[in-house]
Amino acid sequence: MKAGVIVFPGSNCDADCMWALQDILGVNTEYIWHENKNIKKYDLIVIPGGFSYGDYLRCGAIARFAKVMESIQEFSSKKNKFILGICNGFQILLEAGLLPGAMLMNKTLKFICRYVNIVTENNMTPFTGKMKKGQVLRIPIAHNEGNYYCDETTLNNLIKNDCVVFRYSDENGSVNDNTNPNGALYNIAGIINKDGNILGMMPHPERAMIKELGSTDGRLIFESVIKYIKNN
Amino acid sequence: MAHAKIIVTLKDGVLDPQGKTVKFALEKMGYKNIEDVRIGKYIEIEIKNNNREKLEKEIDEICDKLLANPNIEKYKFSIE
Amino acid sequence: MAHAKIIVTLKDGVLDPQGKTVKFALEKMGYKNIEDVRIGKYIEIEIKNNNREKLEKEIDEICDKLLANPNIEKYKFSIE
Amino acid sequence: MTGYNIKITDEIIKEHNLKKDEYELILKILNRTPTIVELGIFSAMWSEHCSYKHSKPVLKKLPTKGKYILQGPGENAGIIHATKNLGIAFKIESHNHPSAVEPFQGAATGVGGILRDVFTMGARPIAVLDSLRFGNPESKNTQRLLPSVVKGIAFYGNCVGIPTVGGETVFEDCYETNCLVNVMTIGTVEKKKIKKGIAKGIGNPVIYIGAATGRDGIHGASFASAELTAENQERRSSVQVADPFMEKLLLEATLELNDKGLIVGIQDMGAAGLTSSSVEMANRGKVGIELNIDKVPKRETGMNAYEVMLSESQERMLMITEKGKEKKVEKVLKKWGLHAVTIGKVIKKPYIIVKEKGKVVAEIPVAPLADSNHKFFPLKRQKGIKPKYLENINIDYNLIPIPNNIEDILIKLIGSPNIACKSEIWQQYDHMVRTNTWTLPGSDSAVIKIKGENLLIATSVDGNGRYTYLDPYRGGAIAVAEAARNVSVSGATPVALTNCLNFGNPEDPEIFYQFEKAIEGMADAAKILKTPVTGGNVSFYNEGKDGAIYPTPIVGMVGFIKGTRYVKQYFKDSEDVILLLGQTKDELGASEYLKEIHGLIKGPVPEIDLKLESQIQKTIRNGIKAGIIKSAHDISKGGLAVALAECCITAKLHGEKNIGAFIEIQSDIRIDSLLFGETQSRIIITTSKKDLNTMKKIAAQNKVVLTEIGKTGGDRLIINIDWAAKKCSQKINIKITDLENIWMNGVNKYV
Ligand SMILES: Nc1ncnc2c1ncn2[C@@H]1O[C@H](COP(=O)(O)OP(=O)(O)O)[C@@H](O)[C@H]1O
Ligand SMILES: [Mg+2]
Repeated sequence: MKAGVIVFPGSNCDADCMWALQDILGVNTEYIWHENKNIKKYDLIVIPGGFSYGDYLRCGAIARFAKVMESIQEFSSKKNKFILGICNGFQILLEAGLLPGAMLMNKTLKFICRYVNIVTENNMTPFTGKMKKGQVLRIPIAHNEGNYYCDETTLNNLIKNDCVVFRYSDENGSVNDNTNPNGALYNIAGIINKDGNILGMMPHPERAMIKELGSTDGRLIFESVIKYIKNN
Repeated sequence: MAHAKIIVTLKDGVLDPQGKTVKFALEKMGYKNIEDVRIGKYIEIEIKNNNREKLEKEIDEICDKLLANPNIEKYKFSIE
Repeated sequence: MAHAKIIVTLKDGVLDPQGKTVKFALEKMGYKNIEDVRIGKYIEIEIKNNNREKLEKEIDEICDKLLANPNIEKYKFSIE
Repeated sequence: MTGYNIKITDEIIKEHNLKKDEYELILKILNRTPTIVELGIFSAMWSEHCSYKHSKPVLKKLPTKGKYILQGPGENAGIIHATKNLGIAFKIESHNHPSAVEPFQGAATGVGGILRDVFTMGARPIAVLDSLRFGNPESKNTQRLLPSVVKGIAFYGNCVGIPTVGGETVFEDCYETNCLVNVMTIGTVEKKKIKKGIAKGIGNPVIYIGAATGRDGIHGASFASAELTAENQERRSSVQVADPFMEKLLLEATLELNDKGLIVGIQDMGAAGLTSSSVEMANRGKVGIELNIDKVPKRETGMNAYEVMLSESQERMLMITEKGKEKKVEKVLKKWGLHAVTIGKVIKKPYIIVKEKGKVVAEIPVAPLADSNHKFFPLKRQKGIKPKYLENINIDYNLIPIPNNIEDILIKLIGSPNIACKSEIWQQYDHMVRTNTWTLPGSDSAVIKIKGENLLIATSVDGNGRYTYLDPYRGGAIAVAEAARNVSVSGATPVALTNCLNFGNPEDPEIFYQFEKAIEGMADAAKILKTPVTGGNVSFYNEGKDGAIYPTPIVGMVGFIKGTRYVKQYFKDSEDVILLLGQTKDELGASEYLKEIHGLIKGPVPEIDLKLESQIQKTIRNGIKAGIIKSAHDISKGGLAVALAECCITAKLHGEKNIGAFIEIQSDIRIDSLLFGETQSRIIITTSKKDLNTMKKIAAQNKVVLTEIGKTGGDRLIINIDWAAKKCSQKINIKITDLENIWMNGVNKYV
């Protein structure tokens, strides 16, 4: 399999995603420059975190017009092609309409960088196959605008279609206002599209790859999708 | 040369964490009569264009595509 | 009930990284006729007050103290 | 030569912060009246900020040589040998005055400036640390400054994607109107790719990259060298606004230019912008530079040469490439959405020549502008006078009653501003990006992995203004010792330091005394601890409405760990042995205890025996290397009791379980000295029982005292004191969750 990590001007978790995939998990991975439209050869594309275009105007608003995003639409409609948007990557997916909803500023109005717990709501996706339903992962967040918002109909659809994959929880998996770091609707930390091949999440799995960094739970997400790709 | 003045605001019903915090701050400062605060963006574009109608269309497009996120925001503009 | 509509913009000469980046983005999207983009804030305050004069003073004070950063920003407002 | 028909009057000379004798030097150098542009250039280059005219003679006392030093002071950042191929570049800088005026932008641009100092060397920044000083956290001014400074640092560092991995935050009334914002950056560089700020190769083009020039911060350098009074707050020109996205592009473009071998010399346009970057590069290369103002990208209309030369617009770099390679440079920049503009060339005549609309508006020999050894350079040779206040500065112990409520005191101290948790600050900083932060903020030093190398680095910034105020020499020495100690307790060997010297007005002989003595203390400590100085920054004129700040030298220390043996400050497991390395003396002076409990700012500052310090640090490193130490925390603010409490309650922020402790100590010194005194060179460590004897041996080999004082476990901190002299005992017995709550809320609520 082959993975790609998109680099926008202002991406800054690109090297971390490369490290996670290539150095830690041994996946053949390349950087994809934002002007590159030729992305057919990849099986998995990661849109990394950071501040594409400084996050000026709105997070992800400008990046979605990059050339590479024109091919992303088509890419995502192909069978067995997967997209993982992390943090700014998630915001870009929302702006591009590949996932529903939008991000508001954290309810604290502050950037928050710390470990959080997220509970796996749906373990039947290609990205969560190695987890159990209800399994709690410890993965850090680092964002200013991670307060997920969508209208009621959209939320109901997300829930009905099992598209809410991760929710902010405590270490036992219980979800409430106290376990919500940023005010996200329904404690949403990550959602997937109906086809199950585009996952957007605010927490950074690439930062939870070795025990020295505090957790190895991030591996499960990468390993799940890698395994899925290899088996299909 | 034309000037477009654009106001982008959150749609009604969308929570405005910034507005809420400003309201709270104002109350703490002693302004007890504040009912609501909403925060949006104000954008000024200087643009070369002679055809007024085309210009309106263009600004509308720019707002729709880039300046506002239709999921959460609405906009209005005037051109001078 | 009164509505104050406040526009906060950067003072002339102050760098506007956001505006600059949006201009760059618009050019890349094919809008070649954009001369300048400046981004500011738009704030709406709903406030209880009957005395118009007092209200003006109050809003002015709020802008000066909280909403605008006098080091780099200026503001104007209207009340409805 | 045009002068915009501006006559150089006494008034104008004064406005440029030039003294009369300095103006006379200008006349001697030029042999004529300067133009206004020239006057501006002299004013900027000879400002304290650029010239170090007051500090240079004193700074010579600092040791700068050692086996690790690859690049000492004089460049934009120092560099040390890390591995065969890799160097570590690092530097600290202040942005105090801009932050006091406009906290968000001031702090943000401070981060930007120090990042550029590091990547200008060809290094990729890998970590940022911040050292902050504010007034009382409850004061209105602190509430205005603190949250915005933190947001500004976060805004910039997070966006560029460099983790802010550590720092310190201290509150003292003297910083009320003159806060301190010092920021340090560390970067890695392949030794063969190191670049310098030097102009070389006659005829080579001088290229401008980055943001266009506006009227921001004109006179910034001379402004930073003037005291902050209400009056001159008005004088400031428009504030510099930070553009971290531009910085990120500039960073990537610069490193790519370097990888492609397109850089002959490069320097960021920091204080005094285009003036200092061109003059300093020319001076290092013993050449001249000719600049064409018309070519400089400008953001505002009608800007003249004077404004362009003195603007301090951010996110700009000046570089020299080889003639003929301009197109290649342009291509790299274009990829990043930037432009390269040739604005001048390197010339043989060692002059800075500025042309505007075909006319020469400035022509000045470079050496007297930038070379402090030049006979016309306005170096100040001063002597300090011992300040009056130091004559009567020590406490009379007899006036301080021996307390009998030690538990209340501990609770008060653990929640006091200088000791309470700062997580609400550092959690606004992305401290994890780049996935190398092995020890997060909240331990004595940050430990950072250097990927691809068998190397960890540990780093900490430290300084104690109160100590330095009460005893400038010891304060300086302890700043170095503590920074080194914080690095050692992680398992790293401290190898070099950078310093940021924040003082009041140096023209005041009493302030100058503080400066001289503090440097002497730092110099002695740096020599004995073998941590030479690779560079730094001097920030004078830190005076608010109530006079000068405490003299506040800040030390940024970098240390190495070969391999992967490192520890954190909090207790790891239950049933471990708790040991005290070093010995407590009867020292109460200068402590947080005196300030918080008795409202006293009094000496004497704790003694520092640098030889002993060195032995203690060696002992802890040897123990960690041997793999038998499970946690190590130095004793600093708040003394032994506070340090023990911190060992119990800081695990949780690192994702581990907090663990209580049971301590029993017999002593005959005052109980408050014992528990809250700040005797130096002490470390709390834990080992498992089976390793106790090995640890004792290591301590004995290094001839330092090691005392078993208790064991870990439970959910309470229990300290029993058996006070032999008075035949009585006292007890602390408190739930660690209670301690944790108080500690968590002391400062975080203000951020
Ligand atoms: N402004 C800040 N930025 C980042 N980290 C900070 C800041 N202030 C405090 N910290 C973190 O809090 C912890 C405690 O700081 P401090 O009490 O100064 O430690 P020490 O006494 O060991 O020097 C350190 O790990 C430090 O990195
Ligand atoms: Mg310490």
